[in-house]
Parts: sequence; structure tokens; C-alpha cells
Amino acid sequence: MPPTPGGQRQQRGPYVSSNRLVWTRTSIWLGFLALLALGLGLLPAYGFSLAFWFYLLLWITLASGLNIMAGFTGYLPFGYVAFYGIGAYAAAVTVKMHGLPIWAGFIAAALAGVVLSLLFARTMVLRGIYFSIVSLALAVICRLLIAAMPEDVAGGSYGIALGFSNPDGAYYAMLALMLATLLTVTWLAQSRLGMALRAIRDDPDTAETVGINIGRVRLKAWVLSAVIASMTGAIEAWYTSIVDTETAFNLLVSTKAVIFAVAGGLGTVIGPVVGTVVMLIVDDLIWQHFPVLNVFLLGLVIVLLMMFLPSGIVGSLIRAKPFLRRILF
Amino acid sequence: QERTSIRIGLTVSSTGPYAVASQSGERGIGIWVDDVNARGGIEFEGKKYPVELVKRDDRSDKQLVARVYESLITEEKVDALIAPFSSTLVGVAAPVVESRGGFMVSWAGSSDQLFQQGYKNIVSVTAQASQIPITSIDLAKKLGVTKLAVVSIDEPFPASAASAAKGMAEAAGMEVVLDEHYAKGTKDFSILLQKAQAAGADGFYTSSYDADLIPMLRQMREREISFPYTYMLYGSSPAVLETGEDAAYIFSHTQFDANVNWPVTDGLATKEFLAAYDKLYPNAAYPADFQTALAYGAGVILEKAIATANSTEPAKLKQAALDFSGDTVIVSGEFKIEETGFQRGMTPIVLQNQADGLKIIAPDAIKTAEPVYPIPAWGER
Amino acid sequence: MTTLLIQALVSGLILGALYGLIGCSLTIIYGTMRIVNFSHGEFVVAGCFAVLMFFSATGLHPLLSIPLVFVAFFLVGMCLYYLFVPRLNRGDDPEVASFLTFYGVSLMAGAILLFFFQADTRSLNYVFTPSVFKIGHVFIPTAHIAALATGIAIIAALTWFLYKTIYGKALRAAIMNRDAIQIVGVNINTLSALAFGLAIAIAASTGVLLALVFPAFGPFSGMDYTLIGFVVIVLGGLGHPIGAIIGGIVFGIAEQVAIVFLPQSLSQAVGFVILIAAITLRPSGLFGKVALR
Amino acid sequence: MLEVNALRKVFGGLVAVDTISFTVPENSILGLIGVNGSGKTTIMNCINGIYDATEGAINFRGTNLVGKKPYEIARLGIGRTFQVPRLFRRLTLTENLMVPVLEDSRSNAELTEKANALLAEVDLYRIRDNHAEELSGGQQKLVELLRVMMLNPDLILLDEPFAGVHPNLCKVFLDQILKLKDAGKSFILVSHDLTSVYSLSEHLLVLNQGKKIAEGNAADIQHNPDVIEAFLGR
Amino acid sequence: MANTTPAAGAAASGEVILGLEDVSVSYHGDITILDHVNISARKGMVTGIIGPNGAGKSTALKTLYGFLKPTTGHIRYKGESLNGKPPYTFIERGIAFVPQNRSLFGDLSVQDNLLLGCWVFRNDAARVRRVLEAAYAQFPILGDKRHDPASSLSGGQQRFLELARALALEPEVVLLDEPTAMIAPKLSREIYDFIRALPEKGITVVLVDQNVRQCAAVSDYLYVLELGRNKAEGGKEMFEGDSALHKLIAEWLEYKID
Ligand SMILES: Nc1ncnc2c1ncn2[C@@H]1O[C@H](COP(=O)(O)OP(=O)(O)OP(=O)(O)O)[C@@H](O)[C@H]1O
Ligand SMILES: Nc1ncnc2c1ncn2[C@@H]1O[C@H](COP(=O)(O)OP(=O)(O)OP(=O)(O)O)[C@@H](O)[C@H]1O
Ligand SMILES: CC(C)C[C@H](N)C(=O)O
Ligand SMILES: [Mg+2]
Ligand SMILES: [Mg+2]
Repeated sequence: MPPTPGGQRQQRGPYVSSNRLVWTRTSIWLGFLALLALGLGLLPAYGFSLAFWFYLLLWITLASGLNIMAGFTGYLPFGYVAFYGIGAYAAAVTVKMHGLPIWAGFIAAALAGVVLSLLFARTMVLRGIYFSIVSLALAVICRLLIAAMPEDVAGGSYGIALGFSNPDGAYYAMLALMLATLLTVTWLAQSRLGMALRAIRDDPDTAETVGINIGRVRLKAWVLSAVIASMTGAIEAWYTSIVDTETAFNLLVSTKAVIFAVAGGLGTVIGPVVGTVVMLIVDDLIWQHFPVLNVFLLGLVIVLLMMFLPSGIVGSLIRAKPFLRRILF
Repeated sequence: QERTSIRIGLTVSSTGPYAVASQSGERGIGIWVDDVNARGGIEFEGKKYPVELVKRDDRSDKQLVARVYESLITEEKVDALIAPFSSTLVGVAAPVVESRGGFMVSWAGSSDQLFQQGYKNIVSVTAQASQIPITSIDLAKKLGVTKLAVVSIDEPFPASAASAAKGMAEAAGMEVVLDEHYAKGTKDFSILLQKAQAAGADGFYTSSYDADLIPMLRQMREREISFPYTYMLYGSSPAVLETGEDAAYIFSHTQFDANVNWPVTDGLATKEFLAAYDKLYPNAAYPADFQTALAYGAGVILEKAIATANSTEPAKLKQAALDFSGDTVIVSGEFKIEETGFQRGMTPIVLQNQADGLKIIAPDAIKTAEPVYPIPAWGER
Repeated sequence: MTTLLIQALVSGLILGALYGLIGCSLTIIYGTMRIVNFSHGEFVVAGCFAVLMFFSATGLHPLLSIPLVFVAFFLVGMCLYYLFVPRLNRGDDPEVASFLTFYGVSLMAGAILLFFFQADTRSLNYVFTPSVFKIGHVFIPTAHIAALATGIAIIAALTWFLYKTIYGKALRAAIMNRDAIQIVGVNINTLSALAFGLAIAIAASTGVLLALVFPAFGPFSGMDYTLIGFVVIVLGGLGHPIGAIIGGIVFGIAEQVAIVFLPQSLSQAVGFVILIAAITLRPSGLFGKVALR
Repeated sequence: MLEVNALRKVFGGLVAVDTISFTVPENSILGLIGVNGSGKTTIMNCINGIYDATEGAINFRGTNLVGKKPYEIARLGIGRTFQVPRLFRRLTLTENLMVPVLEDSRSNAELTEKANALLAEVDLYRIRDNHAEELSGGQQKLVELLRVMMLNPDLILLDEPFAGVHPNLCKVFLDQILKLKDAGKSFILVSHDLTSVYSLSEHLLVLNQGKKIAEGNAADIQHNPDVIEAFLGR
Repeated sequence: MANTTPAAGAAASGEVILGLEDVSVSYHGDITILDHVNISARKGMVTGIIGPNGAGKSTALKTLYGFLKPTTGHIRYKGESLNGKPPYTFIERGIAFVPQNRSLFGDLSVQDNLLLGCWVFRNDAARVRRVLEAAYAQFPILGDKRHDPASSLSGGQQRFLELARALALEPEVVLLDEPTAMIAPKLSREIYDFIRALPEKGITVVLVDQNVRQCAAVSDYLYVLELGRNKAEGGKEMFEGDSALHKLIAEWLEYKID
């Protein structure tokens, strides 16, 4: 049997099939998450201003949720915000217009997310930019429809003020959701579903010819990331205690989620987390120290990041040093 | 620790749709700070403290507003707050301030809903959306407008101003032949205008921000559409006036004018105010407009509240404001609030852009010129 | 009613043609280089400001500024390309990387515009004489006719370039197979840089026309134009100027006609609904060949 | 087990497959040969549902395949390889082999085991953690073949399995194929490597321009003038 | 290394026009695929490269065409070192390449694909026309399908198109990576004859092929790569008898006939 060069190549490789390594890696990561949760959980007790942290959690969640579609499945939904918005409104309407408690609002939000994602499922026959733009169009339509509803149904152009707010409560809810999301993604990265998704990302047709029901598999991912977004929207509504079409359906929400995910590295579990943390901190620093130039500098940072780490922070590290794939995932 | 100053928190929009107005407001606040500190600061617990502004950028971005107003209270520990520009942003700032227990004076939060949420510690110094149309609709009635077309951008303040106008017009016996909101970013209004014309409107009433008024006017001109009574709430903003002929004769809203001299009880009166403006901002892009005056007013009211309450507790400040409400007149008009903080004073003024500049047309008490009515058709100018 | 309808069709046509123009230049960049140029709108807006400056400086006819604007922004585009793009192909998903890079660029461009022109709305104060042509009850402003004519000229030239010249063919070949295009001896970088410059130049020129038709513009409308651009090219089918123009016109007319029958606030939605309908029926756009990627 | 009946496939004007009929009995190997562009790949694409037949019927153990989705057909027990290898670029070799059996009830460990065993047979075990895009042309073909073996279907469509594969490995394949046949599998084999086709398939089909020009066992074919004329040459 | 083996000395007649001198190459920087490899293509000869899958044959060709940058050694062309020269400049120098994986522009018509093959002399309309005619004469099927998109061609037809395109500008050297894989016997024989005939036209050929027999038949000089290293090499006379080279490939030869 003719040997192939590769003897020298044992030490490298993207995925370390040795289950032990996966196991250790995962457990380290989970341990880290646990500590993180503990630390973040104590913040309010020490009377920190939650605003920065709340939005940190929020963006980590959204970026990771988007990563399920964009990173694992290869569909980049510019209209991701639609789910976020629908969630926010579902919650606000249940709470304000029907006077139900906030948890009812969350359930409503989750349901809204599922329903909407099922409605939009059809669009996944499209690929690449076609999918991205169509999903964006759907987001715009959602906004216009809700804005056009009568005031007493959806609050019209002023939006809906919940009339009560509980920042700490919202903060903890967000923390919980973020952990849930990260755990889901971690599981996905190892699971067979995750593998199927990545196969679809690489070549849908072939995936289908080897027996994967791409429609159904994709749908799972789609609904999953939709619900994550809609829950996030609901919690944010609870936090600011006001929703309006312009913010709830602001395309910048999608854009930022994409940016943070890509900045960290699509398709990796920790990429979106790292990306979000780095970008938010940088943005915050710039914003504090350069009142005039801040937007310009933010743009510059993003550009430089992409020029020097074109596959995102984590992604590029992995590319440069394949053995890192054993630790970073 | 030992108090050395009175810290007032606020945000200004460095960029975004509200940047211009927000910044002309910023100048008003600048005038106030300059003036108080010249007087040695605010009298408080028997001692005078200088005012220290804690100013942040909000990029016209709601999420940022929510964040900043929270940190202003919890981290910067400011004594009181001044609201950002436009109801849209006040809408997010208000609940944050309310829930973190702060006191905020709003100079641009005109939309009524703000004061239907039961916030306790928000006080408005700007005419509310439901009040602003009073003068202009009266005028329309007097001039004999019978069919009114109401158009507004789909944003809190303009929308609620528009719906108020609609209500008043109907109450006054006019027929509202067209009532439309258009989504932000709309560029082409020609069909809308022609719809209004086709509906036989002799009054065209729009409450939109200037970015939309300019194309609207141009399209009216290009299609030779003119309504005998054309009222544009932001029609007196510099950008609109710059368009020259397009903007001729249109009626517009203001809450401050060089020729209006209310019997001011607190703060600077019109002349001194304008003088201060020229002194502080000799090379500002624009003259003082009503945003400047309103923001300045916010400062004055805040000062008076702190002084009378002799405290920075929200509840006390609010009470103080209620107490001196009604017998306080500032440069932008009479300060008269309801329990909710809703502003009833600040009589709105109607201007018309006549051949020799902006003229006050109503209310009669202060008018400087007769209205040109009907506005001549494009052909006859 | 009927006049209103005709009027709607006419202004829809013109509005659409302008949308189409934005799409055209975008389709060069996205359709032939897979660069998601999220700063496209900023260059359109830059064009608006450019003609404003030209007009207030020289007082000459705004349309005369187009050659200048074209050349200036052609160079800008080339620089942009050489600065950013070659590095992108190192990542494992250049398309996404380009999206981020150019989002950054758009932030910077917006900030620069803001820095030079302040946040307030500006307006190009030029009115054609006669300002309008009347055909029966239908009004067609001269500005619109001028814009339409210029637009059509640009698109014709572009289509010819992409489909009839060997350079155009090489450009289109480049995305089909990046290695192969080098095998046949094309310096893909130079070629792409030229194309990029061309696209940015067209975008800016579109801005000039927009400024004539919609006099008000501020530094913040960039993103709107970018999105419209993408919607239009997806509707029309990637990489195809004619497709973009058709897409634009369909979109524009849908929007305008809708206003006649619906409340204005919903009319925008109609355009998007049509987009979705069209795409689900023809998954590669009205003119596209195969759904890419 | 498979009956193809008057199959037609038309692309625009071009008739790629012109009313072809044949059957693949249980546990047999059908050889499909013909000049380039004669419609071999297209027939395969029709069978496994990538194209839907313009006309004609395809029956697999009594179920009609026409109009079925590729994944349904795969689950019925029909697997295939592609003429130009199509792997999952950014999955590792092991993962590439896992994809077909994701729905399988067996444990991950077990499947990984099996996958790696297969990789070892063609000496790719060492680089099992590489992305598929990092493989050489021939190596990609190997992995595709292993992937179809993982799926373990009853009917296997092989499109040019030997092209670009090193002789020694070709031998390995031949043995594999025969082993599978003994295990009761059936094949449709497209190849220009006549030695292997002749030695493997008891029944051959010769296509030309979408039409069947000859049929029979190796011996008949080799001496059929039309075949020589159109295909073998001299 | 190459010329140190006695075999080489014997057959190393004829000037080396294109070659790898002690070249090492790696894709990601962390593992070397080619390990100090020497390959020399001599003028007017067919130089064959064979070896197991993954031995580095295609890598060697990619390196010869500048797609991969050597970490050691030189790409020599007529004495000059081409290290670091971008691929698109190679064809101008008269080196053409038909890679192992498809290199066509799927959505462009067959004719446009050929036109792009003429890029280097795109402004010489007459010559372009001549080349097209020649190509259609050589491969009639391409003529018939000249307006169809290249992606609609069958596997083999696509190969023809690639060959035709590579030969469009009468290069001095052509690098062929498995040109007859997936080509029907009759045609593949034609192609081998065609390759065989190229040296007469003064065209030097570097041929990578798994079809060992045919490769040996058409080659004047053979290299065997394994594990990314030179394993053996030799001229025609070494293919038989009990030379190291022959021993090595004998086993391969006994299988595979076309
Ligand atoms: N998607 C398609 N669109 C249009 N024509 C096609 C398409 N696929 C194949 N064809 C045409 O159908 C005919 C048969 O193609 P097919 O790929 O089946 O040939 P083949 O027998 O596999 O040839 P080869 O041995 O070279 O692979 C060819 O003439 C080809 O041009
Ligand atoms: N893009 C790539 N990235 C990383 N490694 C690669 C890449 N392409 C090839 N390799 C590795 O380099 C080695 C040589 O590949 P190459 O394609 O040169 O082999 P080959 O001799 O052409 O084999 P075949 O006959 O199968 O085509 C292989 O082991 C392969 O795993
Ligand atoms: C009257 C204005 C100061 C009101 C302000 N523009 C708003 O949006 O509420
Ligand atoms: Mg085939
Ligand atoms: Mg190879």
C-alpha cells in the first residue's frame, strides 16, 4: 500500500476526534461558563450599573444565536432582527395590552418566534445573498405592518411603554438566556445535528444525496436561532420597559449581531463570545475618550480587524495555529 | 463626600437625525450654565454651588440613551437630568430615569404619550404635541380653510401633533380630507401631494422634520401644487429656509422669536438671551432657534426647582416645580404644568415666511404681520 | 384617479431607474467580485455632496459635474480596492469578511461626511427651466427626464462593457473560478481594481442625479441606499445590469402605485412583498441564472 | 431490483438520455460505458433524484423513484459517488464519513470506529483530522467511495471510481466491490477503464449520444462493430 | 539530487527548460508537502511524473505554475528563477497549465472560455480567430456547443475544452495534470497521440498521470514521487529491464491497460 505524506501531519487537524480531548475541552469551557455565571450573577448585589453588562449579555446571546444559522448552517439572515422585534412586541402586547404577568410575555415571545420562523422557513430554499436580502425584506415588512396597526393594538408610532420595569430581573433573565444559548451552541458543535448543519453549509446537494433531509435539519437550526432572538427581544423590552417599531426592528440589530459573530469567528462556539466582548469594550472605550471621532474610529477598528484577522479573532488563530483547534472550538 | 458642585447629566447627539436640533439645544443649555455660574451657582442648603454638566454623546441611538441615562444616575451620581432631544429619545430615557429614581426636565419631549405613562419625576418645558396645533388651527379656521389635509412622518412627536391637529380641525368644523403617515426614509411625496390636491384640500398641514419638508416643497413646486394654507411644523428651520423660493409663504411653528417678549420672571429675557447667544457662540452655524430657547428654559426651571426645593430629591423637586408652575414665565413662555409634568403653557407661535423674512402671524397679541392668504399659486409669484 | 395612476407610473419609473442605477454599480462589485460593499450608499451620498459643492463653487449646471465626480471617485474606488480587498481573500470566507470591512468603511465614510458637512439636511438649490413638462394632466419634472436619460446612457455602456468586451467577460469569469482566471493570464487584481473604481464612480454619479431629483440629503441616508441597492440586484438577478434596472423599476413602480391605493405608510411594504413573491417564484431573481453560493 | 423504463432526459433542446431502458437484478453489477457526453452521468443523476426525468419510470424494489427527493432515495438504499468528487470541504475526513449515518442509532464511538477503520484501509487514517478540501484529487475520490460504503446502500452507483486513482488502490477498490457484491450488494458502474468494467460487470450497456447502441456481456461488446466504431476505436 | 543518480546522467541530454531545483512547499506553513524535490523538464521532451495518491504530483505542478511559493529552492525557467512571480505572468512566458480539478468558467459559453484563453494576445483579432478555428477543428464537439455554457458539458467534454484553451497560445511548455482521467478510450488514445505529437511542434510537456502504462509510453523521462520526495527517475531505457525505476513501477504496470 503506497503511504501518503501525513505521518508528519498527525499533530494537526481541525477536529480532534479523540473523545477524551473533546470531553476535557468541553468540561473546561463549561467550568469557565459556570464561574462566569457566578461572577455576573453577583454584579447587581454590588450595585454595579447594569446597563453595560446587560447589553454585553444581550449581544453575546444574539451573536451566538445568529452563529447557529450563519456559522453552522451557512445562511446569513440580515433580517434576524425580525425575530428580536416580534419577540419584544409579543411580550409588550401581552403584558401591557392584556395585563398578563411578564413570564406570560416571555412565553408569548417564544411562541411568536417559532411561528414567525415557521412562516419564513420557505425562504431557506434560497442561497447566499438572496436569502439574506429576502429575510431582510421580511423584517422590514414586519416593521411596517406593526407600525400600521392601530394604537390600541400595537401602540402605533410611539410604541408601547410597559409602565413598569425591573432592571435586575431583566438582567438575570438575560444572563439565564445567554447561558442557555451558549450551552445549546456548545452541544450543537459536538452533536450530530451540528455535523449535519455543517455538511449542509459545505454542500447542500451532496448532503441530500447522502440521505440528509436538509429541509428538516435546517428548520431545526432556524427555529432554534429564531427563538433565541425573540426571547432576547422580550427581555430587552422588559429591561427598557419601552418598545417601538423603530428600535425593535432596527436593522442595526442584525448588523451588530453579524459583526460581533464574524469579528470573533463564525462557526466556532467561543468566537461570537470573544468577538462581542472585544468589540463592545473597544466601542465603549472609543465612545468615552473620543466624543467627536468615535464613529470614525469604530469603523477603523472594524476594518483593521478584518484586514489582519480576516476570519475573525478565534477563526484566524485557529487557521494560523491548527493545534489550537484542540483548545478553541 | 463633600459636595463641591451640582452635577446635571444629559446627552447630546453628535450624529444621527437629531444631531442638529440636539446641538442647537446644547447651546441653549450652555447659555444657562454660563449664566448661573456667573451668578456664583445655585443657592442650595445655604451655600452656592456651581453647576457642572455631565454631557455624553448618544449618537441619536436609543440603546445608547438608555445605557447612558442609567450610568449617569448610578455611576456619575448626577443630581438631576436634562432630557435628550426629541420625544423618541425621551421615550427611552424617561422609564430609565423613573426606575432609577432621577429627576429629569424635558425640553423636547413634546409627544403626549410621554405623560400618560404615569412617570412621577419628569417635567416638560416644551409645548406638547396636543397643544402645538392650537394656534395654527385657529388661524386656519379664521382664514377660512374648509378642507384640511394632514400629513406626518411616522414618529412619536410628529404623529401625535398631527392627530391632535386633526382632532382640533374637525372640532372647529373643518373637513379633514386626507390623513396620512409616511414611513421614515420616504423620498417621493408627489403622489401624496397630488392625492391631497385631488381631495380638494385648501389647507395642507404637515408635522415632519425638515429633511422631508425640503423634497416635499420642491415636488410641490415641480408639480405646481400650492395650497392656500400650507403649514409645516418645522418650516422655519434653517435648512428649509435655505431653499429660498420653494419655502416662500409657508406657515410654521416656533416657541421663540426675537420679536416675542414674554414678561419673563426667571432667567434671561429675549434680548439678553440673544445677546448671550452671540457672545458665547459668535460663529455658530445658525441663529438661536426655539430648540435653543427651550433647552435654555429647561436649565432655568431646573435651577429654580433646586433652589426652591432646597434639595435634589426627585419628589421634592417635582413638588417645587408644581408649586411655582403658573407664576413662572421664561424666555420661551409661561411655565404651567399638570400633575403629570405635562406642559400647558409655552404658547405656540405661528410664523409665515414672507417676502421680507419670517413674520409672527399668531397669536394676535404678538403678531408682527398680517398673513398672506391665500398663498399665491406658483404661477402668480 | 387615472391621471394619478399615470403619474404614479411615471414617477415610479424614474424613481426605479435611479434605484436601478444604484443596483447597477453595486452589482459590479457584488455580482462580479463577491464583495458585499456595505458602504455603497455612502458613496452615493458623497456624490450628492460633491455636486452641491460643485454647484455652489462654480454655479455651473449640476450635470456638468458628472465627469469630474466620475473621475474623482474612480480614483477613490481604486484606492479603496487596493487598501482593503486583496487582504480579504486570505480568510476562509472572503464574502463575510468583506461585509464587515465595508461596514467599517461605511462608518468611516459617514463620519467623514458628517465632519465636513455637519448633520443637517442640505439641499441642492437648482431648478431646471422649464422646471416641468406637462403632458395632459401628467407632470414630468425636467430634472427627472435628465436623470433618466443620463441613467440609461450609463447602463447601456455598462452592459456593453460586461457582456461584449473581453474585459467584462474576464471580470465575470473571475468569480466563477479564481485560479483558472490566473491560468489564462489575467491579473485579477488590476482588473478588479478597475472594476471597483468604475462601480464607485457610477455610484457617486448616481448621487449627482439623486441630488437633482430629491434635493434634500444628509450624511445619514447612506445605509438606506445601500439596502435599496441590494434589494434591487437580488430582485433583478445578480451580476446583471439590465436585471438591476428592471428590478429597480419594478420596485419603484410598485411603491409609487401602491401609494395611490394604500395608506402611504404601507406602500413601502408592497415593494418588498413583490420582491419576496418574485424570488420565491424565480429563486435567482428576474434575470439571474443560478442562485449563487 | 431496479427497473429503468424508457427514461428520457432533455436539457433545453438537447436530448441527453433518449428512452433508455434497463434493469439491475439483485446482487449484480451493471457496466455503463459510452463516449463522453453519451448520458451516463445524467442517467445516474436521474436515478438518485438530482434531476427529475423528463419521461419514463424508475422503479426500485417496486417503489417509483420519479419525483422523490434525493435524500428519500438515499434512504431507500441507493448510494452514489460523483464523477468530480464532492466532499464536505470544511469537515474532517472522519466527519465526512459520519454524515451519511447521522440518523443511525449506533453510538458515535462505534461509528467513528467504523469510519476510521475504512480510512485506514486506504491509508488515510493518519490525516483523518484534515479538512476534505486539503486532500489530493485522488484522495478525494477515495473518501467519496468510503462515504458511500458508510451509507451502506443496497444499490451503489459509481461514476468513474478509478479515474485518477493509483493502480494499487484501484486493486483495493476492485476487491472491495467484489466483497460487497458477495455481501449481496448491486452496482451500476460507469468507467472508461474497460479492464475493470469488463472484469467486474456481467452485463454491459453501451451508450452513444443518449441512445443505447449495444448491450450484453464483455465478449459481445468488445466485438460489436458499432461499439468499436463509436467508443473503442482501433 | 536529480542529476546525481546515474540514470539521470544518462538521460539528462537536452537543455532543461523548466524545472524545480531542490524545492520544498507547504500549504499552511506547518507541514511540508514537497520535500526538496527536483524535477527538470527538458526541451522538446515529455516528462512524466507518477506516484501514489497524495504523493505531491499536483502540488509539484502548482508550484511549477507559481500557485505555491517554494520555501526552499528555485523554480527555474530558461535559467531565470521564477520564485515569487504571480501565476498570471507564467502564461506570458509561454507556460500553460491544465490542472487536475476543473478550471473552466461554468456560466460562460464554450467560445468565451476559449476567448479568455487568448487573453495574452487579446488585441490580435486575426490570431484569436485562427486559434478558435484550430480548436474547433481539433475538437469538433466544442464547435457544436460553442454557445452553450461550459458547465453544461459532460465531464470529458470539459477536459477537451481545457486542453484546447491551454494550447490556444502555442505555449513552449504545457503542464498537464491527469489529462485523460474520465476520457473515453478512443479519445484518450487520441489525446495521448496528441501529447506525443507536441514535442514535434517544439512544445515541451510535463505530464502527471495515474495511468502509468500510457504515461510511461509517451514519456521520454519519468519521475516517481512518493511522500513528497523524489523516489526514482530515469529515461526511456530505464523503463524496462531491472532498473530501480522499473522495479518500482513494474507492479503498477501489470495492472491498468486501456
Ligand atoms: N445540466 C445540464 N444542462 C445542459 N446540458 C447538460 C447538463 N448536464 C449534461 N448535459 C449534456 O448532456 C449530455 C450528457 O452528459 P453526461 O454528463 O451524462 O455525459 P457522460 O456520459 O457522463 O459523459 P462523461 O463520460 O464525459 O462524463 C452532454 O452532452 C452534456 O453536455
Ligand atoms: N489545499 C491543500 N491544503 C493542505 N494540504 C493539501 C492541499 N492539497 C493537497 N494537500 C496535501 O498534499 C499532498 C499532496 O497532494 P497532491 O494533490 O499534490 O497529490 P497528488 O500527487 O496530486 O495525488 P493525486 O494523484 O491523488 O492527485 C496530499 O497528501 C494532500 O493531503
Ligand atoms: C417641539 C419640538 C421641540 C418637539 C421635538 N421635536 C420632539 O420630537 O418632541
Ligand atoms: Mg459523466
Ligand atoms: Mg493530483
